Amino acid sequence: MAVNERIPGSEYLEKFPGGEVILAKSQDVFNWAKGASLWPLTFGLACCAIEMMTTGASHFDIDRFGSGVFRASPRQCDVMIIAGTICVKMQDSIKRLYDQMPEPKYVIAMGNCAISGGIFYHDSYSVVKGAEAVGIPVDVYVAGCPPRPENLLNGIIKLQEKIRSTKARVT
Amino acid sequence: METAIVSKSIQERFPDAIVETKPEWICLKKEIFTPVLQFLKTGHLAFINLHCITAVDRQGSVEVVYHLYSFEHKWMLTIKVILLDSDLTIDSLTSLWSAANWLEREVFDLFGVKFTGHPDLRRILNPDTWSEHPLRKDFKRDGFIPRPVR
Amino acid sequence: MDYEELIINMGPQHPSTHGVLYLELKLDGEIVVDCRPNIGYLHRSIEKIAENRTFVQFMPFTDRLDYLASMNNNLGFCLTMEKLLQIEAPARAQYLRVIMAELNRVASHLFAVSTFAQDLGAYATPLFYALRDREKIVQIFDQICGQRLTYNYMRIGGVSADIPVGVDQLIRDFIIYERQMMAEYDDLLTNNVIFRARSKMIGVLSKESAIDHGVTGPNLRASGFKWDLRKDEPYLMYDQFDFNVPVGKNGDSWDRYNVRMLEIMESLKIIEQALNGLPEGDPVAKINKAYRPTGEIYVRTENPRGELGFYVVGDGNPFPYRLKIRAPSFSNLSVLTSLIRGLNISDAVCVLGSLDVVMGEIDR
Amino acid sequence: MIGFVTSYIPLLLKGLAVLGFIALSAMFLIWLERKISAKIQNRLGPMMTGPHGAFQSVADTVKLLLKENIMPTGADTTIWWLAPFFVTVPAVVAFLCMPFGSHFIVHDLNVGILFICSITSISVIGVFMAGWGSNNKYSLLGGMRSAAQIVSYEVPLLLSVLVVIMESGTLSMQGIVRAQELGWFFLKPNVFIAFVIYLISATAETNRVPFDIPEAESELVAGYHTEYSGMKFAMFFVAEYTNLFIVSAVAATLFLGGWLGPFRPSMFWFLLKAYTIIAFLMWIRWTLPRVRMDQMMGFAWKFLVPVSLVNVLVTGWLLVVKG
Repeated sequence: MAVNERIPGSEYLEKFPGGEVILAKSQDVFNWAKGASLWPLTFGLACCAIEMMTTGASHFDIDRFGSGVFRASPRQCDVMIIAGTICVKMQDSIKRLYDQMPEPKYVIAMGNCAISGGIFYHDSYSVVKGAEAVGIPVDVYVAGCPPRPENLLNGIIKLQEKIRSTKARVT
Repeated sequence: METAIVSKSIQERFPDAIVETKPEWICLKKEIFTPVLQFLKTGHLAFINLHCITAVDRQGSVEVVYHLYSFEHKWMLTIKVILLDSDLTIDSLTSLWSAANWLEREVFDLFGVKFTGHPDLRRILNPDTWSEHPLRKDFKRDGFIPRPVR
Repeated sequence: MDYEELIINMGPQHPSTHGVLYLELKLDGEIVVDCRPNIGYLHRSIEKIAENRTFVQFMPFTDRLDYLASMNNNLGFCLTMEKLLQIEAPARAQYLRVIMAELNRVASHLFAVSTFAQDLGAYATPLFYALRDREKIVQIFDQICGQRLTYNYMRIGGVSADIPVGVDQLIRDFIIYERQMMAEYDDLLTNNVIFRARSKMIGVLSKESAIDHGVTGPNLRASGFKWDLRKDEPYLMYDQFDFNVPVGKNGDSWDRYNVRMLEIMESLKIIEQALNGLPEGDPVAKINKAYRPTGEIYVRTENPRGELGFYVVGDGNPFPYRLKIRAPSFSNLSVLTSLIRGLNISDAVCVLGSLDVVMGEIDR
Repeated sequence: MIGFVTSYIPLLLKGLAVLGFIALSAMFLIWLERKISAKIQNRLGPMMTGPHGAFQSVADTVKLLLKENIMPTGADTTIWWLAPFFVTVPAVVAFLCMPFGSHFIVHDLNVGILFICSITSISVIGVFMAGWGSNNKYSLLGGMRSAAQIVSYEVPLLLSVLVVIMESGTLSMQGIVRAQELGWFFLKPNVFIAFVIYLISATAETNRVPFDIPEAESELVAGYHTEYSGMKFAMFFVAEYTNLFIVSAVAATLFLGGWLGPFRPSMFWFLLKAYTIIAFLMWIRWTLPRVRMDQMMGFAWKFLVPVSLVNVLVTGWLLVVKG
C-alpha cells in the first residue's frame, strides 16, 4: 500500500521508557507536515485536467490547502492526480511516472475514466479500465465526469485525513 | 454549383474515369485516380483544400472517401473510391496536398488501407505494436467489452 | 568534427504540450533540427463506440471531443443529424444554440490565450485571470444545463431545456463585465514588450501552406485569409447578425493570439444581438428515439479551433454505420513540424501554444 | 592559545545568529512569495496551516526532509551529490559582511562588497554541476543556460557596484553606509542609473522571471533541479531565496542607505528596505513573461554593459570635476 511507511530505527523504541509516546507525538507532526504540503504533479490527460486547473485557479484555489505548488518533475511531487482517461498507449508512461516519484507518494484518481474507464468502458479498444488496471495503488477516488472543483478539494481533504490517521508500522 | 457540373468537366478530360455519379458524391476508378484529382486541384474548379479523408468498411470492400473544398465556388465535393478487400492499396495524395499526410496515416491505422508513395506510413493513433485495424467490422481484441444491446 | 544531435523527448507528460502530446525533438544545441509529433495518447476510440450507440446516445461523447468547446461540438452534431433527417429546430432553440455556442467560444478563446501566455513564461497570472472570467461563463452554463464542462445541452431537433428566468440578465451583465476586463489583458499581455518580443514573427505560417495543410479557424485567419464559415457559409441564422471577421497580417504567433482576442469581442456582439432577438416559444426537442436515417451527409461548423466536420453514414439501423469526426486541431497540429524547424526550443513551445490544439479531438 | 580560541567565540555566536536568521528568512520568503502571488492573482494562498498559512513553510520543509532521496542511475555521483552544497554554502557565507545594523555585522571586512560579489558568483558552478550531474537532458540544457546567463549579467552588476564604490570611496559595507549619511546614493542621477542596472542584473543573477531561463517551467520541465528530490531540492529552494535576500540587502545597502533611518533601531530600517525590494522583485516575477535566451544575452551585452560603462565614465568625470 502506498501510505504505510516503516520508521527507520524504530526497533530501539521499546528500550526507551515511554518510547511509544515520543514516537506518537513526532509521528503526528510528520503526518501533519506531509498532509499540509501535498505538491501535485501537473499531469492532465483529458477533460478532468481542465477542472483540475480550475481548482488550482483563483476561484477555488487549491493553494489554500498548501498544494498549490504544481511541480512538473515527478521527483519533487507527493501526490499524482490522475485527471483523465488512461489509454493503452499512455499506460506505461503513467506507470513510469509513478515509479519516479519519491516515496511517501499518494495517488488521487480523479474522474470516472481514471476510476473505472467511465463512459469509455464499453466498446473501446484503447482505454485502460481505471488506474488500478495500470497497477497503481490509488488512495482517494474522486467521482464525477468531470468532478466539480469542490469535489476535488474534498478529495484533497480526504487524503489529508487519511495521511493524518496513518499509524506508521512500528515493527 | 452541382456535382453534375463537376462530373461533366471530369468526363470531358478523363472519359472512363467515373464509375458512378450521385447528387452527393462521385465514384472514381482506382487506376486513373491521381490525374483526376490533380486536374480538380489545379484546374478551373480550384479544389485547393483537402478537407478530410476517411473510409467506410462495406464488409467485402472498403470505400475511401475524400472531401475536397473549393473556396472560389464555395462547394464541397465528395469523391469515393471502392477498394476490394483483396488489394487495399491506393496511391497517396501527399504530393498534391500536405494535409493528406496525417489523414492517410489515420485511415491506414484504422482500416489497413495502404497508400503507395506516402513518405512515412505508420500508425498514428494506436501503438505501433498492434497488428489489427480497429474500425474494420470484423475487429476482435481481448479487453474489448462490447456493450450488451438490450 | 562530426557531432551528433541531441534527441530530446518533450514527452507525453510535459507542462507545455497542452495535454498528452509527445514531440521527438532533434536538437543542434538549442536549435530544433527536426520534430516528430506522436499522438494517440488520448485515443479513446470514440468512432468505434459511435457504431454501437443510437444517435441520441452519442451526444455526450461529442462533449468530450474538444472539451473546451463542448457546446460547439454538440451544435455540429445536431446540425448534421437535422440535415440528414430533414428536421427543423424551433426558432427559439436556434437562437439559444447561437448564444451557447458563442459563449463557449469566448470561454475557449480565453483559455487558449492564457495558456499561450503561460507557455511564454508568464507563469499562472494571465491563466488565473482568464480562468476567473471563464468561471463566470461556466457558472452561467451550470445554471442552464447543470454541468460545468461537458454540457450535453443540445438535442437533435432543439435543446434539452429552456433558459431559466434571469439567466439572460446574467449573460448581459457578463458581457458588460467582460468588455471592461479585456482592457486588462491588453496591458498585461498585448502591449507587453517582452510578450511581443517573444511572439512577433515567430512561426510564420503562410496562407498557401495553411490551406495546403488543411489549417482552419483562427490560425488560418491569422495568416491573412478572410474565411469564416459563419460568414461565408452561414448556418443557423448567423447571416442575420452583423459581426466582422478579424484577420491577421503576417501569420505569426502574435497574430494568432491577437485574432483570438478580437474574436472574443465579436462573439460578445453576436451574443448581445441574439439575446435581444430571442423569440418566444418552446425550444425543447421532441425526441423520437427511433431515428433510422439512410444515406450519408457531411456538415461542417465553425468551432473555436477551426472547422469541425461530421460525416455520418446511416443504413436504416438506429446506430450509425460509420461516423467520422473531422477535428480541426488534427490538421492544425500537422503544420507544427514545418513551422518550428530552425527555431530554438523556447520558440517551438511558443508556436505550439499559439496553434492552440486540444488533444481530446486530435486523438478522438 | 586560549586568547586565540576565545577571540573566535563572539564570531561563532554571530555566525550562529546569522545562520538562524538565514533559515528563518528563507522560510518567511517562501511564505511571502506564495502570499504575494496569491494577492496578485486575487486568491487566498495558504490558509489551512496556522493563521493565514503561517506554518506552511514549516510543513513544506519537514515534508521535504521526509522525502526519499533518489539518485538517478548513471548520474555522476560525486558531482551530483556536491551540487546543492556548492549552491547553498556561498549563499550562506555571503552574510559574513552584511551590515544588518550599525553594530550588527558579523565581521566588517574592508573588502566587503568585493567579497560578497565574488562569493555569490560561485553558485553558478553548483548550478552547472547539478545540470551535468543529473544525467538528464533537461538539466544539462538548464545548466548550460544558467552558466551563460550569470556570466553575462555579472559584468553589468559589478560595473554598477563600481559606481557606488567610486562615490563612497571605500569597499567596506559599513563605510558605504556611513558615506550615505549626507544623502542616499540613489538620489544622485548617475547612481540611480546604476541602481536600475543593478536591479535588472540582480533578477538575472537569482534566475527570477523575466530571466528564469535555466529553470524555465514551460520548456525544460524544471531546469537544472529536475532530478533532485527531498532535502537536496529543499537546499536549492533555500539557496534561491537566500540569494534573493542577499541581492536585495546589497541593493538596500549600496543605494538606499542601508541601516540609516530617523530613529534608533538601525536594523529595522535595513530589513524594511531589503524587504521592499524583495516585494518589488516578487511583484515582477508574477506579472512578466520570460525572455528568450538570445534576447537575454543580447540585452546584457548590447545594452546593459555599454550603458554601465558610460555611467562609470560619467561618475569618474563628475568626481574629478567636483573634486
